[in-house]
Amino acid sequence: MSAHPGGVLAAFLHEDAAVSAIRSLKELGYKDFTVYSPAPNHALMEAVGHKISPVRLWTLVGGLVGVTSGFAMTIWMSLDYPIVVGGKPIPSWIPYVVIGFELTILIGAIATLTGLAVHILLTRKAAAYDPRFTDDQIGVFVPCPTERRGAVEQMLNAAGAVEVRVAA
Amino acid sequence: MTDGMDRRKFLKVLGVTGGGTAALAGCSTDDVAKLIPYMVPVEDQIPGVATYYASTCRGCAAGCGVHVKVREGRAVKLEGNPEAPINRGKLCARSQASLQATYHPDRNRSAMMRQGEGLAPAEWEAALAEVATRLQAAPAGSVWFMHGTQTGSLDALIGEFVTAIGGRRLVFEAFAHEAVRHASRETFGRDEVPLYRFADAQYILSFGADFLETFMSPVEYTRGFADAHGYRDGRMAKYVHIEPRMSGTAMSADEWIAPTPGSEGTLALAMAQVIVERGLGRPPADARSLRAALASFTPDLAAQATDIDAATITRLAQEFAAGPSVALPGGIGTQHADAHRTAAAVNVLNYVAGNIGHTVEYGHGLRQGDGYATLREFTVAAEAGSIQVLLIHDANPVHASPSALNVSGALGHIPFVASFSRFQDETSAWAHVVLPDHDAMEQWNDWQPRAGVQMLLQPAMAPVFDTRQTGDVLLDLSRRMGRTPRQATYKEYVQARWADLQRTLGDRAPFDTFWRNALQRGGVWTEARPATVRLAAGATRVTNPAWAPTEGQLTLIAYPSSTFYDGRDAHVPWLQELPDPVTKMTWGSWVEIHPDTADRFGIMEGDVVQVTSAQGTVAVPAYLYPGLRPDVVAMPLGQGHTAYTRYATGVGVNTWSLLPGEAAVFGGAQHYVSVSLTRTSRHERLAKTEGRNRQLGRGIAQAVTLGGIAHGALDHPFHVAHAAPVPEREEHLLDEVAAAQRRATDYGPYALRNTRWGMTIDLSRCTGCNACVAACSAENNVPYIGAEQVRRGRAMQWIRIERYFEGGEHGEPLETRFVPMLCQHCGNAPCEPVCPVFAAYHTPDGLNGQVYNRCVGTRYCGNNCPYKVRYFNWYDMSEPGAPKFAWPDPMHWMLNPDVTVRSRGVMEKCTFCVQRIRGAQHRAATEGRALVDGEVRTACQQTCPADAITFGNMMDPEAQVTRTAADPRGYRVLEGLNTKPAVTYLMKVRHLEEA
Amino acid sequence: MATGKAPQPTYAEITRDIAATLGNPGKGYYALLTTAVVLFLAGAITVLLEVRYGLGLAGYRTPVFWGVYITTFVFWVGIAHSGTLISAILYLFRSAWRTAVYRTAEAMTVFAVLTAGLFPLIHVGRMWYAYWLIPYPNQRQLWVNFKSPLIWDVFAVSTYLTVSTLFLMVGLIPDIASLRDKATGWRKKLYQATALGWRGTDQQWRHYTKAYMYMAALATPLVLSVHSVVSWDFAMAIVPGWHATIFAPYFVAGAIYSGVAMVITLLVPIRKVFKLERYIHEDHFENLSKLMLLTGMIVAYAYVTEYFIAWYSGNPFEQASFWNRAFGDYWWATWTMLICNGLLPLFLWSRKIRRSIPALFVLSLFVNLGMWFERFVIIVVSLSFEYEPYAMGHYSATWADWLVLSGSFGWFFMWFLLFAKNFPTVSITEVKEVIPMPRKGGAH
Amino acid sequence: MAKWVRPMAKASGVLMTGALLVVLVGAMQTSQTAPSATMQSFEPFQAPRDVDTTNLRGPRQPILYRHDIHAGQYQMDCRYCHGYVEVSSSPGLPSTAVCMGCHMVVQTQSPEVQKLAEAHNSGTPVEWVEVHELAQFVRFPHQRHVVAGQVACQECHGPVQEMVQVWQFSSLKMGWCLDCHKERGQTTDCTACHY
Repeated sequence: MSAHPGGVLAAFLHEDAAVSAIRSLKELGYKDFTVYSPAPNHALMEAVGHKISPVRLWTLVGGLVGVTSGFAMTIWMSLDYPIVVGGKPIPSWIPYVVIGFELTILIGAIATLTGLAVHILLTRKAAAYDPRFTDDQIGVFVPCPTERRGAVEQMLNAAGAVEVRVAA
Repeated sequence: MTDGMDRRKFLKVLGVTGGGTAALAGCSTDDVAKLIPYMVPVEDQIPGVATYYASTCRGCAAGCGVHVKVREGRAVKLEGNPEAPINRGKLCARSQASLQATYHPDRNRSAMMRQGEGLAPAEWEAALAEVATRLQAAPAGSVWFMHGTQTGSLDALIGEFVTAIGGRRLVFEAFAHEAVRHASRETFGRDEVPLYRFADAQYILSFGADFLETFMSPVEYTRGFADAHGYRDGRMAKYVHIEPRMSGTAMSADEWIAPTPGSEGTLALAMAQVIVERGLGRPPADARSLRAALASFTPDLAAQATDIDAATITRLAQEFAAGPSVALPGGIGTQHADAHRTAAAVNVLNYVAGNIGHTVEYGHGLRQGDGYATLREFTVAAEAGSIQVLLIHDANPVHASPSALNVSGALGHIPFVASFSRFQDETSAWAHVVLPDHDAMEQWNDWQPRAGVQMLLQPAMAPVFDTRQTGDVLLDLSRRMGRTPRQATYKEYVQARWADLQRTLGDRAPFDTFWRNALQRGGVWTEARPATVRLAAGATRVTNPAWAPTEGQLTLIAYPSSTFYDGRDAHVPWLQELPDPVTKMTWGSWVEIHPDTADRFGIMEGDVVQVTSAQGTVAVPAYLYPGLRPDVVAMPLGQGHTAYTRYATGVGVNTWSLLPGEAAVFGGAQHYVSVSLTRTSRHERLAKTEGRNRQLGRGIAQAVTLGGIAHGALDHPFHVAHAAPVPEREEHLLDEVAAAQRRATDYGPYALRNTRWGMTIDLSRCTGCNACVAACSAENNVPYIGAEQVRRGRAMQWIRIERYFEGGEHGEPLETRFVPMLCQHCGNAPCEPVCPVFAAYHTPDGLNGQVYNRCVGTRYCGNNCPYKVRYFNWYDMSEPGAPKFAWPDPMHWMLNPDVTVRSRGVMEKCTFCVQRIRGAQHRAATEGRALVDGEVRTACQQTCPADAITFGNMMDPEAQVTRTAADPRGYRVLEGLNTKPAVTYLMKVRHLEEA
Repeated sequence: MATGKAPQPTYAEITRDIAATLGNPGKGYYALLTTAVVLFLAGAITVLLEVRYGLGLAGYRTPVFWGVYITTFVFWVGIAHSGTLISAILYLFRSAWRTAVYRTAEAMTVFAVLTAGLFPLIHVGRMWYAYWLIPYPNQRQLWVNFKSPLIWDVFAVSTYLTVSTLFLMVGLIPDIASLRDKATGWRKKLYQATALGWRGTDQQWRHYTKAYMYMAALATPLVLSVHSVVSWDFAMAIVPGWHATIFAPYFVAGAIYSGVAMVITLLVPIRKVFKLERYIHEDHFENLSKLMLLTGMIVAYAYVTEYFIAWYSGNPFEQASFWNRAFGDYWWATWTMLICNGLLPLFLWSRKIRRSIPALFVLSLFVNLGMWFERFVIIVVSLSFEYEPYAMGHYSATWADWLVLSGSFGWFFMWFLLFAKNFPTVSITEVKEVIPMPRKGGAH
Repeated sequence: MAKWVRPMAKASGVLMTGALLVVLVGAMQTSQTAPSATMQSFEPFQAPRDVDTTNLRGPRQPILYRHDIHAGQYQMDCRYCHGYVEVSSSPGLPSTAVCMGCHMVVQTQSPEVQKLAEAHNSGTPVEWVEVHELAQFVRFPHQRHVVAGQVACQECHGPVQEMVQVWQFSSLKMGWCLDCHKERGQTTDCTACHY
């Protein structure tokens, strides 16, 4: 993504360095910086301090939709063209549990992924990027106007970045 | 359809409307269907509505009346004519399947003349001219006319024809019962086979007569037997069968006694001796004259000869003399060198018991054929070159006589042979000219099965091929030979004779009325008075027959096949696939060997065995059968054709090739011959439809004894799958479940207040004759699939006769039970809920519906059916051109238009003949009335010669089926599974004292 | 988690080593791939012949309406299970050792279900109407019978296929991203497209980790349900030998058992060929074989229970059916099953064997065989000996059965081989996740 | 009794010629005075004298039989030609003899009628193209619908009396059958039609 506002991009090899950098950024009142990491990392997440992802709500709703639609479909369909088999009640809910269950899982899962996609898109920020961040380095991008970049660069270097550059 | 031109011709004559081959096309509706109207409306033909023509079955000499069901001008089904005196509306399996011969693809399609080696189609004109000239050229006495049993007009016409040309006629019938006739001559001075009245008998004793299979008039005798032997409120006749082999007939016996082969006569004499000595029964006055002759045949002496202990013999004698009884000679019991003595002995036994004139009637003029001896005369004459011209009609002696006689060789000596055969068989292969006869469905004719009974045949449809009624051909020939017969056509000839008949009957009505009525009823009949017979001189000369196999060899019994008779029906694929009532084998031959004997020879079932007699040897798979004496092996006759249509040729082996050529004293062929067995290295999987022949104690086929009933056996009927008693609490739960299910089946359209179709099958009447199986196939377009598929276990018959053995091991007597198994139309059908698409479901009138066009073919229903009565179309038998196509042109014309022909990949099963139910409902609705009980008859019920099947609405308390189902003998198969079947079986009852 | 015998790989090494597995394939690979494709084609042609001429080509007969095809269907569904088990259930249990093996297992799951899914089609008489099993509005105004276990199957298997595929894809995204940032040429394009713009930002990880966990949470009951539903195809029927309440747990255990065996069968060569000894070592195999031992014992126990209940129920049909299994026409199938599934796993009690990779490989092959025969015994042998003695019959498979069976293996391995060369068979991200990042003050 | 009936029937074909006109008049009266179950009464309909046959609806028949003239203009009862509709599952087609009954005297000059006459005299049946074709696994008992169900022909076959050439009016698909059955509270049992 090239159309980012411009700012400072730092790469870290060490977890603790990155963490301290993030802390000081927050102290300096920076909110909309972006942190890259090659794998999910608790220390970083803690430092960044997001609230719990709302994706789980999607799962819940999806599951409920699934179970209701499962029972609704089976019962309505068997009443729509009533056919007796093996002397069993026309709408018999017990066997329909299976359908209800499967749809719970199916729709639940699909909803979860939809939620994932939606929230990632919603929280997307324009930021500079470097391929190393999916390999072995942690990246921090701080969008800031030109006049304040010096300060930020200095702070990040102090925190122990292996490389700090202005990404215009 | 396959052959456009043929069809057009067919239609033009018959005026079919609508897609006649509708059913065939299965699910494809692509090509443009043509509607072809009648040229002129035929008053008694309404497209879409069946018309029935009364006629007569010509499968054998019995003369059963039939109703030919005709749709759109095509005969599609045979049903018994309820009025006919012989069969009273019932038919046998052979008759039910016979339409396949009518529409047989290998029928002779036109006249044929010899060209070089083979026969080529020819103009009738040319063929007739050829025959006429040959006949004229032939010197007097050098013309022979050989034909099968004929009665009535054709018989007369042939007679006139033969006398006119100064020829000789020879009536060939493979099973002419010479011994019985010979014995009757000897003992009573009557050259005929008596009529046996089972219905009046309380004790039936058969000396090897297979009266339920091939003997004289099977349908009539089956009915009579079932009426006598079937259990009704505490009473039934006892049936004892005496034969070294348990034949299909013997399987219905209460007692099967296996004497040393050929010693049956001795037993009969010993019994007679006991009766006379002790003055049992009601013997006629002159019976005492036999005393001297019988004196020597004491039970003890007989015991050695027969291998039956004296006590048993005495008991039999007492039982026999006690009530109205009947003893039958005949069948293979009377087909060995000395068998006329057996027959005579049995006659004497009947006489001293006072049965003659009561259960045994003479004077009905029952004769079939001139006897085997005359066939010898023929071969001798032929080899002597004294036969110039031979006419053959409805006879295949080359196959159906001992090969040792070498009829084919004889035919080779005859310069000119003309055949009227409808098919190319081993005999007509020798013909120089073939003048194919009409099928019974296509011709005017009459038939006189016995004194006082005249049956009519009328064409139910136009001829399928370019054939001609033999009667017309004979008239034509005599015209060509310069004579002017009184009638122009054979039909007129028949009518002329019937005009005479009307006179003799003293009927004053105009002939047309008489004729019309006769046509409608299928003939005219009067009760003929039996002749009173007295002992003839020969009776006192009775002596014990003797048959002994060569030292160290086994006795081979070559018995007539109840399915193919003498082999004439081997060309009917449905019959080829009809499981033999005894062995359940299809499409082939086998040799029955007692398990112990098999052990001695190290033979396993399916091992191919060399059976060698003095005359020849055949290789045939072994079938281990406990229903034999260990010193006896048995093989059916009728298979092993070398040239008889695509279905019979090369199937099985020809058992006639083992039999001696010389005629016995009494002029019959010998069906006993001593043979030796050698096991070969080959083994084949038998093409039989039976899985296991024991019930594993599952109570599929249940039986009680008469004694048992007396001791209250029916008060606690036997149930399987309740091995452990169900606790009360669980019983209670089960009841609740059942109640819930009832509520469910009462849902909306499923309220069963109106109808619940049900069936009862009385096992005490069922004789396992297979008639229902054939009838079902004919009614429901059930295809045949061939030997290989049967081996794979894919036979399609919707109803099958399960045959189970009981006992037979460690000394206890062998018992056989039959269970006709068809879809049970369960109330809680296990097959229904598992079908993902509702192709199997429960209809509002309580049927277990199967919707072919909805079926996807998961076969789950088949797995879940405990009765295994669902059949899957593994291949496409319905699509012309498909490798397994079952209805080659013109056979597809016999398909029932009311029943969908199933295509591959769908499940099918018995529908309780739903097409008949719906048809009746439409009729009733159109007439604005309700269905009445008995209006709907399933195909199996309609044809059952023993009347074992009842069908109707179980919800109607008045219905016959409801009342029959309430019988204390009633049980449902695998009741423990709570499937609530709609089919109730009534336990078989065995006439035995022990409970 | 990887015990520290070998020094732990750094993040950079991980990316490098695993990316290396996607290098240009050698002759051996193509040989395998061709074999797989040929087998698959042979099977496919057989199926076409059956569509044209009818199912009669296979060994079916009247009492035995289900044969090798359904056996193989259940076999593959079973194989599928361990995948989700390892990836989802062990994930919820936070067992770190799974990270090295779960990707392979998961891929196996997807392709196994893909294979299994074909069989219901292959085995029906009128494949061209199979879509009637789906409840869709049609002019006939007909719906499907939701009481039929086969409809449950339709829902269960399709759900399972969807969910496990999604699960696999989600797991792949970060890996693909890191490959994207290394790769060149057409692969670069491929990965750019499939990485869906993943960069590993804090926000992405925030939602991703949660979503992944809930997917796992959903997949867990699914695993247990799918094979239960499959087992009900049999348990719901009244066939002696099928109609048993033990079937669901019994089948699930069996499924995981066979699945783990198949994972081992696949991992051993992959580890060798891709030189992943550093990431997949004895510990992983030992854990897997412990899992195998556990489920194997459950299965063995189920066998015993079946026979005990058959005897104890006093139901003559059950008793006869089980007697027939052990001593009837098919004794050989039954004993193969008992030995492969009941006896051989007992070797796993020895730690030596649990850690000997060749031994495990051989053992896993036997277990696969045994589990196929288990289904054969349950399906074919029970059907061939049902209620109606007269209608009992012997089923023998034909060439059509065997070709379709081998075809299914071809189909499965075709997909798996293609996958292994284009996507990482070991999860880059998750392997990293369990290894702490370097700190300025050195390791903690 | 196919054989001995045929000559008789031929004769009856000729006899019909005479009898026919009377019958025809009778038929017209019934259809005017008492509308029958099988025929809705409708305004007398004037069929177009000439029609452009190039693009008529429905399959092209070997002979352009004008239902609009026969059934519409002259108000002939359907059952006059489709005589079996009340007794049989198939309504039946008129034999050429029936047609010739009228057309020996009526419209003998019309080329279409001449085709018919030609067919009749040469004894080759006319091969009409089936318009309403049911799948082969479906049974449709006309008699029950017409007599017991009091369903008029037009309900399924449409305004045949206005069709120059008959075209398929209803889809004849299962859903179509069911709609009517449900609407009238008739059975929806599968084996009512499929067996």
